[in-house]
Amino acid sequence: MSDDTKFHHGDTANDLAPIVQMKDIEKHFGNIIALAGVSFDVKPGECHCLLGDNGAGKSTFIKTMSGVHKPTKGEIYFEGKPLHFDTPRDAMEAGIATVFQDLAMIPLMSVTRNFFMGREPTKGKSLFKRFDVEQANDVCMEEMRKMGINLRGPDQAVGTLSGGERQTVAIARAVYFGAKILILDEPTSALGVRQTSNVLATIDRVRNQGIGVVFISHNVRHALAVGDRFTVLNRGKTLGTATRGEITPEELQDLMAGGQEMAQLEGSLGGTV
Amino acid sequence: MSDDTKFHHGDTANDLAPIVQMKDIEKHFGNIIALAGVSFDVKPGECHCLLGDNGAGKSTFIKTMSGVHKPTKGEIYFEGKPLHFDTPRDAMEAGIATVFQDLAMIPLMSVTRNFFMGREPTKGKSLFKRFDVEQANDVCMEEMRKMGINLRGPDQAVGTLSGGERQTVAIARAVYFGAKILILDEPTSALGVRQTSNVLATIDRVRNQGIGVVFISHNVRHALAVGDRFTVLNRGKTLGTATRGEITPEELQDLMAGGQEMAQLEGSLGGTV
Amino acid sequence: MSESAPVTADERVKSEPFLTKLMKRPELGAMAGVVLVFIFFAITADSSMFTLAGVMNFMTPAAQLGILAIGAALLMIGGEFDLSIGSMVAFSGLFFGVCVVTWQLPLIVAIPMTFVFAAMVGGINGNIVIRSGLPSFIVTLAFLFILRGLSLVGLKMATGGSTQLRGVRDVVENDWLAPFFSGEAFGGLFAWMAEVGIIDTFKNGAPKVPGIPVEILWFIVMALAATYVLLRTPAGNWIFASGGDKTAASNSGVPVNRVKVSLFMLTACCAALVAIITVMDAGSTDARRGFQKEFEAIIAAVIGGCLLTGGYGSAIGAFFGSIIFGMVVIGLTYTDFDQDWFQVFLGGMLLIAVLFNNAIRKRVTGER
Amino acid sequence: MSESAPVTADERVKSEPFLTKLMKRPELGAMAGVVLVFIFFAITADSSMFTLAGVMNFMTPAAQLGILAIGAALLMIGGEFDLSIGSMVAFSGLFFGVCVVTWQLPLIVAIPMTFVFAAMVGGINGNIVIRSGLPSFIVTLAFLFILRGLSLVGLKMATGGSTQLRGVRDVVENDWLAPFFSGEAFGGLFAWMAEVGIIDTFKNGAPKVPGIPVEILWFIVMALAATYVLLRTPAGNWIFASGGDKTAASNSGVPVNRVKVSLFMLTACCAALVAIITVMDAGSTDARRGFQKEFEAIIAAVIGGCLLTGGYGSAIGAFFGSIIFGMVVIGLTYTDFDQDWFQVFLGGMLLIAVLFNNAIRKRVTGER
Amino acid sequence: QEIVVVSHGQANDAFWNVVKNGVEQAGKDVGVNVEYRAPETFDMVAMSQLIDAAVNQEPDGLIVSIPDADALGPSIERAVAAGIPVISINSGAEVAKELGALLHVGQDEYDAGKAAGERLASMGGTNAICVNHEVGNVSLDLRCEGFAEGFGGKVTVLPTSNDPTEIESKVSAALSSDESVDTVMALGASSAGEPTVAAAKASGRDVNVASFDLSANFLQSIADGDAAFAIDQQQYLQGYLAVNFMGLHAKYGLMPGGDVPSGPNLVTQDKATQVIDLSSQGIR
Ligand SMILES: Nc1ncnc2c1ncn2[C@@H]1O[C@H](COP(=O)(O)OP(=O)(O)OP(=O)(O)O)[C@@H](O)[C@H]1O
Ligand SMILES: Nc1ncnc2c1ncn2[C@@H]1O[C@H](COP(=O)(O)OP(=O)(O)OP(=O)(O)O)[C@@H](O)[C@H]1O
Ligand SMILES: [Mg+2]
Ligand SMILES: [Mg+2]
Repeated sequence: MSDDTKFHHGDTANDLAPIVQMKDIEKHFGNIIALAGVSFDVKPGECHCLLGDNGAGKSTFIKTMSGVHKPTKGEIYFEGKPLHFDTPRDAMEAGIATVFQDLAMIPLMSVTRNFFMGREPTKGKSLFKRFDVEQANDVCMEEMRKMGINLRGPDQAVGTLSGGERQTVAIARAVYFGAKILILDEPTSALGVRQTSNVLATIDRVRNQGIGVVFISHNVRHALAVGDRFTVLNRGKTLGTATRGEITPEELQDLMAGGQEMAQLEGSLGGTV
Repeated sequence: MSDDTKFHHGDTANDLAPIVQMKDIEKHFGNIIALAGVSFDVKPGECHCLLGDNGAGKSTFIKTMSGVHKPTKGEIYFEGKPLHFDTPRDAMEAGIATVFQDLAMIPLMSVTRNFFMGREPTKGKSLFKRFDVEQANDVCMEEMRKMGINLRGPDQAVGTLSGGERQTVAIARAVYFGAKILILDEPTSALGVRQTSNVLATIDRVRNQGIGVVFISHNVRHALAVGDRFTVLNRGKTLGTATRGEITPEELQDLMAGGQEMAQLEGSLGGTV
Repeated sequence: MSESAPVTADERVKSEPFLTKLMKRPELGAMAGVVLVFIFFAITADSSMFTLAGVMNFMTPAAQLGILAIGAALLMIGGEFDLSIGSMVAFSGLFFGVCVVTWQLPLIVAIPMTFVFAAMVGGINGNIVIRSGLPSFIVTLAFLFILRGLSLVGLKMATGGSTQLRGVRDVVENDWLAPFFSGEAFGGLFAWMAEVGIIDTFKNGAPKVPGIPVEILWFIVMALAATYVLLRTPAGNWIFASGGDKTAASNSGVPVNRVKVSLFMLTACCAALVAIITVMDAGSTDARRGFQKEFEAIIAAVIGGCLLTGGYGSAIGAFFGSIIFGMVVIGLTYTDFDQDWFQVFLGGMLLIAVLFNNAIRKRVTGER
Repeated sequence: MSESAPVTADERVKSEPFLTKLMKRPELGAMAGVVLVFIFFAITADSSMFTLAGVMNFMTPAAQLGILAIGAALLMIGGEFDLSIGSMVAFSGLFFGVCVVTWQLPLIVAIPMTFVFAAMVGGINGNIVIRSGLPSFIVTLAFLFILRGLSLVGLKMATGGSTQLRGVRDVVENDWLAPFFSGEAFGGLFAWMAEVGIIDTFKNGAPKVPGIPVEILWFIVMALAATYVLLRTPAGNWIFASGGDKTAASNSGVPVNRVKVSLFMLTACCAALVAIITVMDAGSTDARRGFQKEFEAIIAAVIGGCLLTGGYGSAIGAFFGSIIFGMVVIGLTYTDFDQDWFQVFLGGMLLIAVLFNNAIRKRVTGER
Repeated sequence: QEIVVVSHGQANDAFWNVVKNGVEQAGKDVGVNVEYRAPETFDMVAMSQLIDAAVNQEPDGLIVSIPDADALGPSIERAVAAGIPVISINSGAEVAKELGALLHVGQDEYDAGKAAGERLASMGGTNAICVNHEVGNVSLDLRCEGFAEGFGGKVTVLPTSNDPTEIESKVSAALSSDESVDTVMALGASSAGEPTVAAAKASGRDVNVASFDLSANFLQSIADGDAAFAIDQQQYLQGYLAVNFMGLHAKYGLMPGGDVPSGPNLVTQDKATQVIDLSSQGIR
């Protein structure tokens, strides 16, 4: 857990003020300390990768950012002002969209209903204001197609989708509603190669629109392909932040493994897993 | 969906009789055709990779193999004899252990209880035969450590584990109980680099013990690292089977994407995703 | 960014007959049960059961139950229970009775007061459930006892010792709002129809059916409204989501707590509506009103396809479920069965109706 | 393959006081409620409530309820409901009564027959639930009605028209098995204790408490056995798994259907045990035995921490839940409250007990 | 001929079972077809709907109990308007004529309670418990009220469920928490009366126990001297006579000139043994 020289704190790729800044976040679950003081920020138009071993606290950390957990200690600044999100809805209304690792989908509900859950498009006025199902269906099918999935129909229950199809719904939803910050917790884990490359391309596109992206992944190659900055967590603490180009894949991979040695295969894994 | 010349059917890496042979399996869900005739076999001591796009039917296929789904049509031969598994328990007792994509874990139950669910070790005799909790705890912690996860305690509820920790429990369990065939449905999707390399090493190890492994992955590199044969599914049909060494990563990746073009990134994804 | 692929028909979808599509809707599953029960009684029951009067007769209790069941169904879809609705019927009936009899308030004041009062109690229920995180089963169970007890105490105070409060009919009779909550609607129409002989009359010439009991109209309106809300409004989506998975819904931005508390208030208001209707119809209220209605309402909702675990069901299902229940309970009295066997038949019919439902649905949709 | 890393203490775990560890167990959550209720009655109730006689007095109904509640709790943990247990008490009571009175069978035959019979009915229940895939709520509800109705019909047939079958006491009095299922245990011990003055006596010298009612012993034994099964046997693991997630459990190799059917049979046997005990104690059985007991049993299980959705709970929790319920129901008669307020207090006490439970648990375990 | 009986008591209630037995016997004796109906619980709204259902079938006679004249009145009036002869039984003597019933056969619950209260007071009782196993059932409430009126001394209502064990425990509790209680009145013999006797016996005190209605075991207790008496409404008569009258009315247009009181009849120690058998057959 040495402070690798290639790592340096605070120096960022651009000089814009961060949208969200998290300072010394701690989070305890009963007697378990999941986060022991993590600082982190996201700037507009950058993709900030959050990396780390299993159980390092990545998901817990982004959940405090999106209003699911209240931090035990630490401060959150949103566009410079201290802020606490009481519910995920607050965070969402502030412009933060998240793909959670568990996807936050309701298996019994249809794809469209899941896609628009909490933010249904309406038509008609006052008492006749109603859920615009046709438009919702169209939008949903179209967004899924953009990600490389041709759904059979917008009314298929999410519970009967394949793992990757389901994950794509969650990603498409977050991208569609992501206003200022898009948080993606291992978005590509269940995706096929084509869908993965679409997601990476999508990250690139939204970043260029000035949205800040937080990208969690275990895949070094994916992280390096789209990331501008890389923060590595280890056992609830941050190991530091590196900027793109400053660090080689092998170094990053070592850091992500928490400094521990990896098993060697006779097969040709060729450096990075 | 062309029959690539590098692909050829029936020619396998070794000449042993297959443990499980599936012929022309079809599976319909109501009006949805998930599998439209897939043939597949696994031999002792080989790692047979099942690849394919999202929604291709991989999970559905291995679920028919492990007794979760009954095939709508088609035959299953186990060690040469036609066989139908009525429940997953039957398949398990025949020696098939599976890591399902959704992991098949009970969030409210502890790690140990999940680990041994359905196959609890006992001590004592007749009426005093009881669940040997101490031994179970020890085994469970030890197996998890072998995979690179140090659990805080064996009585933590699985629902409070991180995504990767949870997946590791499922893998460790299947490896521990896998007798003749080990089926792994995207086992490494949520794993860190260290855990991933451990799992790949584990696959290698059990293969060398003569166990047949079915490995589903979207990661071409992982598949090539451990796979002996590669079967690609596309839209419920098989595109054919290739043997290791006969096919390049790029060809395999193209097949997995269902022949469709992939998005290009300015970033350095370097060939394979 | 890949261009969106062309929209092509999927070769992996078999074409599906219209009937199958229909039966897949939870709303319509319960219809098979209604048909079965109808056929059963068409064969076994006295022919008077399916005369106009007979239909009104079994639809009245079905409607009263149904108003509760629709509320209960929405709440169940939203993932919670309310066991206090039966007691709530007694309690808001008492409140309403006291308003009109003791305080002599006109209906235009008494009825809104009763609804506000019921909604408040429902809100308390809901808030305790949300704040404490306890299962709603146990919280509303406590209110089952508390409200039932308070009804008894209140009745005794209001009447000076009796458990029956009487005289409601006399005071509301001439109120202009009364026809909306009691008696029969379209009385003129029915009288005319009787005159010209379209409908049956008693020996004395009065029409056998003086009109459509208002509760039936309320019942239908509520079923339609609830279905509309569930299927065609954002609120409906939130209800399904809250019941399906609280955490996932809340993480996706659904205001789960607000949805749940509103549903508790709605359910209580349904109970108040039934209380107002029955108190005005009966002209009295007593400490046992609504006894076990919570139970029957949940039964009707479950027959209609609601899952106890939440997140799935429909208001139309509860509508048909109530009709099944009402038809069986009243229908058995039109048959020649000995009353001793009543419960056996009731249970048997319910079981057969739901099994039949289920079997038909599975067969039609090809589920395993 | 990496060598297993050395086992080191995890720096990310705070040390945890013993009390916290204790309170985290669902078994013990309900204890706080018992303590609270105890304190409440220690202050408000007549002192005779906590004499030996008083304790036996409220423990007897608590034990009868508890035997049902433990069965219901296991079934709920396994993810199903049985609403027919109350009716099952009446029905197996009738069966048992007919065995001993009409057929004059000795207990050694009659009791096993009753259990087998109950298990069969439970098995039917379970099989319908499993085969049809319908919610157990609705299936066992049908059986609630059916069994209740059959009890009435059966009683009238057995007695020639009455709803009460009597004369059980006379025929079983001298059976050697009777002391295991009726009356009080340890009579000799208590008589001796009375003699030497350890316990109170009546004026005539007989001990006020002639012994420990057998149902209390059964209750304790069953709570221990059920806890042992749940926590220390494979079957227990299967029960938790079946209730936690049916599909996941079955995919992991748990014989879910077998587990569930067995639980239905067990629950029915619990009802049969209560039936045998109460019929022998009362010497008679009637058509209303066990009325609403299914409801109370579920209440007790939920107070004791069982989740209605299954997969979580404990037998010891149901044990304490039954005691809370029994203590509140009986205890209120020892107080000076106007008995009209009975239900209000009952509901209020239940609510406070569970809220208190919950608050204590959260505070101790530091949950948010 | 078709006669329908609609009462507020369920078929599995011991009291109403006897009424129903009377109804059936009369049906056989007079040669008419009778049907007995009752709501699932004490529920006036449901009962009025059952009366409506009966009216729809236009029977040759309707027999009803009237525990709540307000709630049932319109339905009964509708029956009368439809030309169906109506006889009321059990409760509602005071309103029967007004609603258009031809006749009332029964014993007013309040009066029966009053008679019991007077009797127990005369046995020296000063402090009594009234065990109510169905709070809110108006006819049981009336029994308690009448009892309080006739008894004169202190009367506490003890609400319980239907469960014998709970009743026994509660009566025990009530006895031990107030040493001055000397009288216990149960409102139903089989469900409440028998456990009350057991509790009184276990208390070791001298407590007068009485109960409404009969059950074989309770009668045995009276015979053994453990209980004082039971109040017999002779409800078999309510069912039997009403159907009989109605049958004769339907056949020959006959109808007695006035109400028929079916009780009360106190069953005390001397008479108890004679009726045990009848009671265990559901006739008394
Ligand atoms: N509710 C909870 N109660 C107790 N411990 C928890 C809870 N949630 C998370 N933890 C623990 O906190 C640690 C961090 O979990 P987290 O999910 O944040 O890891 P992660 O970095 O996302 O890992 P992965 O890459 O495997 O998803 C884990 O060790 C986990 O066991
Ligand atoms: N129970 C079901 N009902 C209806 N459709 C289903 C059901 N289960 C799966 N499907 C459909 O069958 C197809 C194959 O699903 P499957 O889960 O086998 O895909 P997969 O190859 O495992 O994909 P992934 O890589 O995303 O996990 C999907 O399109 C899915 O929508
Ligand atoms: Mg994570
Ligand atoms: Mg899959």
